[in-house]
Amino acid sequence: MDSESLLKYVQEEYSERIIGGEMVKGVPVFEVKPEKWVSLCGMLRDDSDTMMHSVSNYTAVDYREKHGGFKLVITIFSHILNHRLTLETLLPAKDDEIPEIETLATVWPTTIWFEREHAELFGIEFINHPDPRHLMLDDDWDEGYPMRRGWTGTDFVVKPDK
Amino acid sequence: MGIISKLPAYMETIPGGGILTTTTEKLLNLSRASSLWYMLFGLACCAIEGLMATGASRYDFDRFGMIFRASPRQSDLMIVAGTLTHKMGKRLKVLYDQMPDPKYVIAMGGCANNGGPFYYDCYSVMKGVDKIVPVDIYIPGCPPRPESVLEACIQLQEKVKKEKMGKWSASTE
Amino acid sequence: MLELRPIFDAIGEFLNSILPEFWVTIVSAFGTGAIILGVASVFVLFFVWWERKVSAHMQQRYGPMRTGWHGWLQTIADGVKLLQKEDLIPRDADKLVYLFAPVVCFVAAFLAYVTIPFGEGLIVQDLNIGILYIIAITTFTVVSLLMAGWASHNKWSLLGGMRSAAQIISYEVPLSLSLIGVIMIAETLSMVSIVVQQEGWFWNWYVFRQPLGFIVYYIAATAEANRTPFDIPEAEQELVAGYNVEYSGMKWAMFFFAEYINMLTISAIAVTLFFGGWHAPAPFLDFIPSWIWFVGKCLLSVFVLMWFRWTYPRVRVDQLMAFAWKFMLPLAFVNIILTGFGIYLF
Amino acid sequence: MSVKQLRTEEMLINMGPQHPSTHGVCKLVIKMDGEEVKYIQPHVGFLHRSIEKIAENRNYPQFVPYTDRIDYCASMNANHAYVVAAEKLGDVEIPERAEYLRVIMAELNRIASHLVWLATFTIDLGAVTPFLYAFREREDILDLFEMTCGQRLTYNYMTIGGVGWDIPKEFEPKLRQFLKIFPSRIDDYEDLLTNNPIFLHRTKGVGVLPKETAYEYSVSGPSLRGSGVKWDIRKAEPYSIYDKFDFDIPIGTEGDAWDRYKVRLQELRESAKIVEQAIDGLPGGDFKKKVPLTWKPPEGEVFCRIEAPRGEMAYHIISDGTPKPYRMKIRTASFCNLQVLPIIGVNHMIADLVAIFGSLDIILPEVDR
Repeated sequence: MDSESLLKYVQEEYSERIIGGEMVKGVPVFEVKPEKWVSLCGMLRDDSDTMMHSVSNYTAVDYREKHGGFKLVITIFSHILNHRLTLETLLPAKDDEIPEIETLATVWPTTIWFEREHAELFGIEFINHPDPRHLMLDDDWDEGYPMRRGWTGTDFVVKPDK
Repeated sequence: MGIISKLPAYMETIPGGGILTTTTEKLLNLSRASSLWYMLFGLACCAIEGLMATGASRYDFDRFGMIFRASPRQSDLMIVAGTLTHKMGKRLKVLYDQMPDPKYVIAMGGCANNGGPFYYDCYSVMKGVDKIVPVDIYIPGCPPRPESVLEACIQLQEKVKKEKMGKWSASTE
Repeated sequence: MLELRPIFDAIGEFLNSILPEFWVTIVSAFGTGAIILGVASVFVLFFVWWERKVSAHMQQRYGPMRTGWHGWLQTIADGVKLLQKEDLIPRDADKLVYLFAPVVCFVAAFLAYVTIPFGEGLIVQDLNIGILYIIAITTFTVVSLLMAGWASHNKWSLLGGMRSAAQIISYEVPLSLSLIGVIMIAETLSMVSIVVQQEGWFWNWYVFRQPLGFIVYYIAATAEANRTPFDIPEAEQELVAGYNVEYSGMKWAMFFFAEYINMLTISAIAVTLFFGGWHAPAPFLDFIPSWIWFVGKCLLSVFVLMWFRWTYPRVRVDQLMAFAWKFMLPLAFVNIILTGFGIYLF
Repeated sequence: MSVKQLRTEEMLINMGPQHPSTHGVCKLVIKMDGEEVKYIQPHVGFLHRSIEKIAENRNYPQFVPYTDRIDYCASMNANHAYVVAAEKLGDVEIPERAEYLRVIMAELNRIASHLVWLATFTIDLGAVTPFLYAFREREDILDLFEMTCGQRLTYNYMTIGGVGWDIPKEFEPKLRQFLKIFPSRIDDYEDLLTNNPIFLHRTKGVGVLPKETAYEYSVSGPSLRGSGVKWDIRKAEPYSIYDKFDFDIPIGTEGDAWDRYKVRLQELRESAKIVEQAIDGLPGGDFKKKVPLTWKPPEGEVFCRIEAPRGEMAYHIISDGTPKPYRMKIRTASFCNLQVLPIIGVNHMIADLVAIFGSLDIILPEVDR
């Protein structure tokens, strides 16, 4: 399926689960309701017209200033049909709040590590995560969530002199 | 410390043993300098250059009598090749402690010297190996060329050759 | 001409003339012990250097170059350095066993030299059960490896020790059986008699009457000596360094020493039993002393072992076992049966 | 004593973080029943260098040297992934000569990277000599890189808007000479390994990665193609000028370590073919378009992926209109490929685990970033 028809197809089939969809640089991007996040992903994987059985990338973005929360962005694609799309969802959070969302591990096992990374670096809690340990940071790390914007960090972060 | 390293100290007590001591010392030092077995401590990019490419045919560490040992118990030299993170730092210290005396450390590359390109704005990288273990030779570069690794080994050999026997036996006992 | 036997005889006569008989026994026992130890040490020093050079040249490198001419002092430097290293004993190690493991390994490796004829008349003691003695004594190594693996209190070394026990015991069976063919033809267990029977032209060597037996022996012996492709007890990429992972300095050097001594042992046995021992391949070459022939053949055999090591990947532990029991053992039996038929027919 | 009285228990072993065959600093906690591995848990992060955090504090052109260090075995490809993404973000058109030079360098680096893989894989299996043969050819490629950009490992060659330097005069004859001898050198490796019975026994049927598992875990690159999936981003979503070249995608059938080995060896030949076509068609002209250090791409985001030697490498860049990225996420192949190790590595001998780890071609800085 080419990107245009994919955009149309998803918008029509899953209209109650998404907030909006648009074309960004040739790839369909959809804004998903946080509570429908896991179910939509599962459907897109199982739908024989989309067959999104692989994850290309899964990232979290700190949009607390701009949109008032964290965004999860996942790019999924199909090896067989050779198309991809991007899903986004906004998790509202202010200041030091830790947002929560259901884990995607049940849909694509590869997201386990991605989510572990997001959990420790951004401070997003994934409910029912099968392996909620630190991935990158040491087990006894307690200096906060380093990838959050404005994290000033600890003694060992050196900032260049201006 | 092996038994033989106490030899010069005993010799000194013999009348006229001074000359003997220097000769023995020189010989022992020479043997240590000619057989620096290094432990594989490849952490990042420098491991490819410093340990693999330097060990391969074109540069050939073996010419200097240097072979790699996988076990720290059997190595004399630790070439810390690459970025040392705080998480790895603890493990490095353990491995260093496991090496038998006399032992040497070469910090290879910018990251091992002081953090290198990961000095600023970085929350996980240790700013230099010398924060946790004593370093004998620093090699600049990112990554250093194999030639500079060989040069560092020659420098270390020079250093070992000049060592006084009492020095390292006193410092560790 | 350059035979060594007359020299030793002369020394023996001299000792007999100045000392009572009891003391002659003592002195000659220690003397031969020292000579064997010295000769074997020289061989090991040479082998270590040679292996590094051989491997280097196979890999388009030079190998040791800086210590002496083409690095010939390298092994000595290594040895002196190892003497200077700190003598570590891990805190949780079983101290007594830990200390004795290298000693057992070292001694077991040397004991085999009692019955190896290095040249015409150059044998410590020509036992009438020579082969049996060698097979029995070389297996002792496995005890030391198990001791080392257990005592180090390290899981990697335990694994290495277990592996070596399984490997050496398994390969002991085809190894022993492969030698039976030779014994059947020779009708003796004495090493000297077997060599004497192979005198004359090279087609008298037993390798031409026992090709199958030789192949089985050589493969099994490679496994006995823990050489690649059968070096799984110390597989560097899997077990770090296997049973000797916690050993440092001279204790480790003793293991290393024993490994190379074993290499010489298996070569010496192969030469004695299959390649005519100290005999020249042709009678007109007899002017070259016998011990030179023996050493030359041994070196060739050791070179082949090195060649194996630097060419082949390592086999897996279960494949190793399957190879021993499912392939080598039947082959050894086939060899025995064929030999029996041969003896019956001719 | 009966068999029942023999009590056995599983042994828990830490493999790493400093172990000869973990290719860097990875820790595998494994449970072993005798020699057999029953459970694997990888621990990573020993080389986490917070590159994504650094990216937020650097200008766009300043970040190129950091991409080298994400995958040091294939720095050119890592450069390529970043500059392609950044150019897509800012709609920068680059000269055609630069595209050709990029493809030449990227494919040469793919060869070099696969050679490092071949070297370490064979060493994991206990054969030391192929290691040195593979590094001999790698040195030839590094010579070519060195005469172009003065570095042996971390090149910083591709910049946003083109490439940093033009190739020198001696480059082309040296490259052609290399391309002439290289196929025969691959034959040498095959002579040493492909028909070696021990090598066959060690790799055939070891670590079978089924297609479905590969999909679920987003395995990519030669490891995926070894399982019989004809998927290569150079063909599926052509970036740069890969649609101009004629090359095959080698695939395996079983998905075992042998297939992954075979696919990579085949890729060496294919890459050499691409380089040959690219150097034949190399156009003249400019090699670089000037992009200032304080280059400001328009606000927006881009996700762009390329085929690196280890698989899919992608940059997700979010720009807020300032000279520094708002967020940069780097998706690397090894991060996903390593996750299948606990699945395909269990119920194998520990020796096989080492072989499987080697055959997946994991490089730890790519996992940790």
